[in-house]
Amino acid sequence: MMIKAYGDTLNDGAVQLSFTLPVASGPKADEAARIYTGKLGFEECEVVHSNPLSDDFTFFVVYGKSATSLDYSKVVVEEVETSMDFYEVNQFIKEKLKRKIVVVGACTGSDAHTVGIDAIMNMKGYDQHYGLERYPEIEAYNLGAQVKNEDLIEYAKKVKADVILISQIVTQKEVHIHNMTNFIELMEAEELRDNIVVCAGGPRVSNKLAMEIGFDAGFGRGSYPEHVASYVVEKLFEKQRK
Amino acid sequence: MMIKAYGDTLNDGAVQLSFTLPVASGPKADEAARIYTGKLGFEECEVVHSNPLSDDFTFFVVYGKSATSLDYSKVVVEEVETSMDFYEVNQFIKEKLKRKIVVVGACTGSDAHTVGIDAIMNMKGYDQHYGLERYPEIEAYNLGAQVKNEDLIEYAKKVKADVILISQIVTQKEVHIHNMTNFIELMEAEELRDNIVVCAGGPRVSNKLAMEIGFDAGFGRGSYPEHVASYVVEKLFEKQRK
Amino acid sequence: MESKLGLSADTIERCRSIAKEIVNPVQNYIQRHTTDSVERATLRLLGADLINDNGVPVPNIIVSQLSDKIQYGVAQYYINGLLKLNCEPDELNRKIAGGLDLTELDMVDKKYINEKGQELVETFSQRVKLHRSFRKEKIEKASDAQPSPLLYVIVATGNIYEDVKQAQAAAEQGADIIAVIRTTAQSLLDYVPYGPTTEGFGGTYATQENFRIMRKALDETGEKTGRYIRLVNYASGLCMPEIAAMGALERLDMMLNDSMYGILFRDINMYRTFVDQHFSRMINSFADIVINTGEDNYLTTSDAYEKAYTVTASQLINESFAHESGMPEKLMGLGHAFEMNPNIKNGFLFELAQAQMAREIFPEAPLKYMPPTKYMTGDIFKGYAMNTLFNFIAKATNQGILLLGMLTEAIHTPFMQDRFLAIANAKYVMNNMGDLLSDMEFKTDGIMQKRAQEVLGQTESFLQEINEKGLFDAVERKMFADISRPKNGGKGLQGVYEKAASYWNPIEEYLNGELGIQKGMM
Amino acid sequence: MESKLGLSADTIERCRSIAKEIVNPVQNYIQRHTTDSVERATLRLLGADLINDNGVPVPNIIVSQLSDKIQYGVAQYYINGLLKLNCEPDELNRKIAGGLDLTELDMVDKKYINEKGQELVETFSQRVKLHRSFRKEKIEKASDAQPSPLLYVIVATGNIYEDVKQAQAAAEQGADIIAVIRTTAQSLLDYVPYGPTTEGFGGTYATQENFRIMRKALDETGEKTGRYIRLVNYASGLCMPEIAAMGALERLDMMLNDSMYGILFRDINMYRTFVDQHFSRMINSFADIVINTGEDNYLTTSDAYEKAYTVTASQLINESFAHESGMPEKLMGLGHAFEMNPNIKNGFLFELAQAQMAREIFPEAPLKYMPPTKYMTGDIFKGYAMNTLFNFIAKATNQGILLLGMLTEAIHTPFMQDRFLAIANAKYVMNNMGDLLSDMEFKTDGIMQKRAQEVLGQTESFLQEINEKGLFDAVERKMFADISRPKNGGKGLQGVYEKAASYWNPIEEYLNGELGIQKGMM
Ligand code: B12
Ligand code: B12
Ligand SMILES: Cc1ncc(COP(=O)(O)O)c(C=O)c1O
Ligand SMILES: Cc1ncc(COP(=O)(O)O)c(C=O)c1O
Repeated sequence: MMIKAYGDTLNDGAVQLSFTLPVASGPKADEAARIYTGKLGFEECEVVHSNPLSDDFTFFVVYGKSATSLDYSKVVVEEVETSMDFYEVNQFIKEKLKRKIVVVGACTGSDAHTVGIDAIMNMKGYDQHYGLERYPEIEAYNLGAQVKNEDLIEYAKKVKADVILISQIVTQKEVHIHNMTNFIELMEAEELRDNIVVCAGGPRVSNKLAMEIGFDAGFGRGSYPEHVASYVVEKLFEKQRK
Repeated sequence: MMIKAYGDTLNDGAVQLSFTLPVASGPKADEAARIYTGKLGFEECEVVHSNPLSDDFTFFVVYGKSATSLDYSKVVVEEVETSMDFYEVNQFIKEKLKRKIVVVGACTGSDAHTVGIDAIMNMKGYDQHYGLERYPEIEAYNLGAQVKNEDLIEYAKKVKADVILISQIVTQKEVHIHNMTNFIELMEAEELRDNIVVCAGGPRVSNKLAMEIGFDAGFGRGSYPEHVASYVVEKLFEKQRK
Repeated sequence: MESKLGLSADTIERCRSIAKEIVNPVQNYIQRHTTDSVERATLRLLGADLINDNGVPVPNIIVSQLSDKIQYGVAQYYINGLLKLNCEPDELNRKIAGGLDLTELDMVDKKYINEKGQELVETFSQRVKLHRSFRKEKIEKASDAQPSPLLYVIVATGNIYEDVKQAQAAAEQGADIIAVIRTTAQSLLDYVPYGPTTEGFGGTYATQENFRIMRKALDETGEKTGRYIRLVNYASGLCMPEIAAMGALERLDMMLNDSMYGILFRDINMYRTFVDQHFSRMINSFADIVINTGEDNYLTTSDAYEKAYTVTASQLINESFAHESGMPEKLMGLGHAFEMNPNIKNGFLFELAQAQMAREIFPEAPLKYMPPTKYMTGDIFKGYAMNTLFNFIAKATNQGILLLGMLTEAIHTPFMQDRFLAIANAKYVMNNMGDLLSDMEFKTDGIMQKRAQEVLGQTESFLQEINEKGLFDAVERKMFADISRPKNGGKGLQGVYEKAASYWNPIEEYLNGELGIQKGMM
Repeated sequence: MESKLGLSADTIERCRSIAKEIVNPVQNYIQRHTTDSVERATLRLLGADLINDNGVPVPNIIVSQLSDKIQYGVAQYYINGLLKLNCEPDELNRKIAGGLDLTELDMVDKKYINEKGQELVETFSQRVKLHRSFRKEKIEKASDAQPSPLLYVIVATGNIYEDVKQAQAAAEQGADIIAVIRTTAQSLLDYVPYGPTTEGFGGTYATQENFRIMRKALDETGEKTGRYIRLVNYASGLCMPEIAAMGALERLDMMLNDSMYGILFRDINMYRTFVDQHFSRMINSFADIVINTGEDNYLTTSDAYEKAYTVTASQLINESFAHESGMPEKLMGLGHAFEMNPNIKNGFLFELAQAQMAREIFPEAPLKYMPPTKYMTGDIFKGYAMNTLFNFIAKATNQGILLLGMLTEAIHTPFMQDRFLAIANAKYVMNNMGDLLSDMEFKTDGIMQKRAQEVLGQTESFLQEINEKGLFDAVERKMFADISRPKNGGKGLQGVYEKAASYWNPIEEYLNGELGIQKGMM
């Protein structure tokens, strides 16, 4: 099934864009914005608004139509399975894993954002979803933010973690990728990677990205504790059976 | 001088997009939006927001970076010359054309938007800029809206117009282009095209578009009466000297 | 209820009675006249429909056949056809479309025509009453899910099938009302196009089939979401009564229907419009259809701050005309708009005062509040902020019908996501500041109180001036929207007829009775 | 001025005096201690600067050389160096960077050190006084062009030269205040980086050279636009006094400087932070630099509706600490924020009540009002609408410093156009509804009045509880922002020293005198 963007007629390909060009405002700048949008591959480009930002920069709002289409049937997402709720997860651990599991989480590196990892781990939970600390079958340790990868791994060894959860919120200059990669390298160096389920999360962390870096799974915006919980218990069960 | 869009670092190529795809909301739709934006030629595409519009449609906000660049020095706009103000125009007519000039204007076809042509022609003017009716050296006739091209030309002949001004506001299904083309064809059929200066205006009418269709000039959003006035008197003067 | 704005109840009362005085002589004219469109509407309500091979609708064919007899009312000739050919409307319609000339049939006795007329009126009346009770029930059931103001969005793709997708999506997102905008210039067509249509400019043709398609689609989404989705179309134009008739038959819920819009903004002849609006409003009244008046148009054409009083004056005139058509206040969706220049210092205060004033003068009317359009630009972000303040005022002053502003107003007819963003904005704002006004008071003699009082004063003088000149002359003399319309100019005058003494119209009679309309002197 | 919210002046007075009681014992501790950073700041104000080949700043080198002598105050050793080597600071700095060890120099007579100290203090004082009068003059001249609230935006590219472009553009668009956000985790560095920098994450290093570069750029744009553009940076962190010192020397106009932010949100040791904040605020007070406190952080970490009182309590504590540093109210940019969940019914009313309450409790302080951040999402349009209501409240309640919300808050540090859109939004709203609040009154015992009274009541109980436990214990016991910080935990405790009886610090002495700070018992 081929799809295009939709404004008000199927396959019209209508897209709204806005951007700044490093040129002084005026008719020439407007024309440049139109041509630029054309070069981006759009047709019928209309510069509907332009505004100087300074003597050297101009902001544009443009609408254009693109002939580009995409075969939707070929799009694959490896969705993280997130089937169980709080009760089911605990039930699953009791029945299938038959022992409490240990989860260690932290927001690592220089990243100081605790709210995300707290949303997943804290007792009180987030948006009416209990955090992992409240799960009777989970022993959860939340180390907070700005935790060094080394310290996190050290701690995980100490408490014999089954699962490590990492939160990465700041992404400027791809700092999250560096940080996550470094973590996986350390885990491998310590030969822990295969024994521990590792997940990453954060608003710009997709499952895809996390897996590419070497995590078992990644959790983006809108994740709830039971999402990661149900994923990790299934994963642990799978490992156990091997 | 090669330019790219600018977010916060020169040549980062950062662009904001929003669009709708005809697919149900969910991780697969998000991934499709990301791939689609990639196909549009963007890199580092981030789907920062998605929202279902109905069971079959989803809205996205995406940021991406494009490597596309544009040679700004090669951008040409034929800017309409708009050098004189109210007083200068009248002076110019008195001194150079040496007779009052006759201007007829209308919003043509099924288009019922009078505000634009009124802004240019009405006595009281627009945004503190006097309209053509107030120019002592101009005899201005504003026929209002929904005027047929035939009727407009008839009227222009009757009052011996030097200039015809056309306003086109509605552009859906390119109705303005049809309308403007039809006008030029009629003018040519009547062999009037060379004798009369014809200008078009409207928020989606650029000088470029108008000239392509066969007008002398086009005036877009933000035009003022003196813009078109100073253009036409110069043009008339040029013709007169030939 | 005490006026928060310190408006004088006496002044309001005086304004209202001047408006009535203005309307009286016009009403007198209206009652003595009929029009092509009134007759075609009557035919449609009796069962006339279909087009011929040239696309001419049967009601138009009949009216042109009877051109010299229109003064007697065309209904009797149509009914005579049914009797003479002993058939039902469907068959007669086909015959007329095929070439049958009604004037060639001998007339049966008036008694039989009368009888058959009553039967057809009964069919019409039953159908509309069923619609009324259906709608009432649905609305009552959904009343909690659809608090005031109702959220109103437009669809305008030009293609009824695309419109359906867009409308259903909007309804699911939370729109309560869907208006299918008409193709540009349909108001100037002296007939109603036929069948489903897929090609319009800036809107979709109003046809009975399109009404049906959209009605069905919205009923579906209504069921799905547990709400009742209102459907709106445009009556205004040369076919005002006919489109009202179609709306009544297909259960539309609102109709754009202004007593003067066609005159001022579409250059339709004033006599034609006055007569047409009256009959179309009688139909709307009977069908429980909320009208939407077009005061917003004054403000897109003239300056909204300077000419605020023209809106209030027009609302009072519209109200007065509507009363004459037997319309209760709850059906009067009187229009006004948030159209002041966004750069005016304290513009928000003036808009708030204006909206609150409308609310106080028309406490029972479900005011239709229109968004910023004229000062919207390609800066969609700025536009979104303006719409935020607009939604704020709508909720603060408890408007009934909130026509949502589109961030792309200055660019194109709405894309699907534009409507979504508009609805999201309105919901956010209205939930967030819902109880603000009941938690605040207007300062005595403050900026807002003074402004409202000033506008009300201007309204009174303006109405007085109109009354002195008479409405016909006032329109001719540019008193509305700076536009002059000569009495005998504009489109459609040739379609106006003085009724003969024996003029007969069973629909009109029935509606007059049902609506308790007093006939004045003839 | 009467309270629009019906707040009791007695309750406010009681809260204020509890805050003072809370601060007293801490202040006592502060006066008996110095820190690495206080000493380094002192050195900088006397002329120490530069880095060695390993990038270690001269002030840090000196402090580590003198580690066992810090209790006596390091200033004397630096001055001794100047005297012994008979050179000016520049030269001494180079020598220290080159390896000179100050501890190896014999000490000259204290009398000469004192004298030279007075000379250097005089140089510092002259420089800062020049800045003060320059700024004062520019601000007075531009006062009409820069009405309240001042518009505050951030730049955060990580590269000082890109920051300059962005800052100048913003200033031309109408921003009054530019904050250069610091690179992430700079607050945890126990030294201040040196020179111009082009590589930061989520912000740009605070260095003295970067301060100079931006100061110059903003002065240029200020000249061009006939306004005075304020420059802001962040003092908070392990180098709080040093950065304040750099700000005083380079004519920054505002400094992020909270009495507890570092403790709670950066896990810096509490003793360290309390001592540091005091000295840094003395510098700010003398340099006429407005501080920005960080109450907004409570609301991004905890729920803004539930924990509103923690903001008010923290403001009172910040105020009390600031008074101890000789700071006049007009320099107290106390923080608060619009951070409630946008889905709360009547959230707007609660935010309005909260903002108005802050205004009434601190009538002279130029309150710093922070925009929605936590509930901002990738829906930039929704975000823009939220910012519209935020700007509305800021103007309605006459906030002093308006930190503008960015529509891309949830996505990236601001792009150039994001700032433009934010400024345009603020200007539109503030012009459009400017006089609203003076035109309305809060309903007695309405939602807003009750809410404000409730929050004030909670604030009093909360302060009482803190006072009972003592501030040190209260922090340890999670009373702020649900975060527990052990007294001896966190970063930087090793850099805190009890002053010897003979402790000598010519800058501190001078500032105590200038600011009229009373020394309590030691
Ligand atoms: C609150 C906040 C802060 C607070 C943090 C308080 C705290 N205790 O956490 C304070 C004020 C301290 C702060 C500081 C800074 N911040 Co900040 N901050 C935010 C803000 C406003 C909200 C973040 C938040 O709490 N979201 C709510 C939570 C629930 O969502 P979440 O984190 O996405 O988590 C969810 C999912 O992602 C997922 N998830 C997250 N982690 C994990 C982990 C696992 C294992 C799983 C399964 C799931 C998961 O589940 C959660 C629930 O659904 C955002 C802007 C925004 N609106 O997003 C900026 C933002 C994240 N901050 C930003 C920046 C730059 C900073 C600073 C670096 C600025 C500076 N230079 O000083 C500093 C320094 C911080 C540092 N060293 O890291 C930028 C990041 C830009 C970028 N993309 O790189 C943002 C986007 C703002 C901006 N536009 O500039 N910030
Ligand atoms: C006011 C208005 C109306 C009023 C018109 C009242 C009147 N007396 O003119 C009413 C309510 C009647 C109306 C009706 C319709 N409108 Co209308 N309307 C607008 C609105 C809100 C403002 C237009 C305006 O007055 N702008 C102010 C003037 C000063 O600007 P301007 O026209 O651009 O003129 C300037 C320049 O363009 C230039 N210029 C213009 N003409 C000329 C000529 C010359 C010679 C020169 C030199 C310069 C020049 O100079 C002017 C001054 O700078 C716009 C939305 C918007 N904000 O732009 C929609 C808009 C133009 N309308 C639209 C539509 C679709 C309609 C309808 C067709 C809807 C319908 N189906 O019923 C109808 C029918 C109209 C018809 N048959 O043409 C669409 C057009 C979409 C498109 N791109 O095709 C718009 C964009 C709204 C939308 N988003 O859907 N409309
Ligand atoms: C009352 C009324 N009728 C009709 C219309 C538009 O219909 P048309 O463009 O078909 O005349 C409007 C538009 O604003 C209106 O206000
Ligand atoms: C008072 C205060 N200081 C400092 C900061 C941030 O600085 P850093 O991230 O470098 O600690 C903030 C941020 O919110 C703050 O409120």
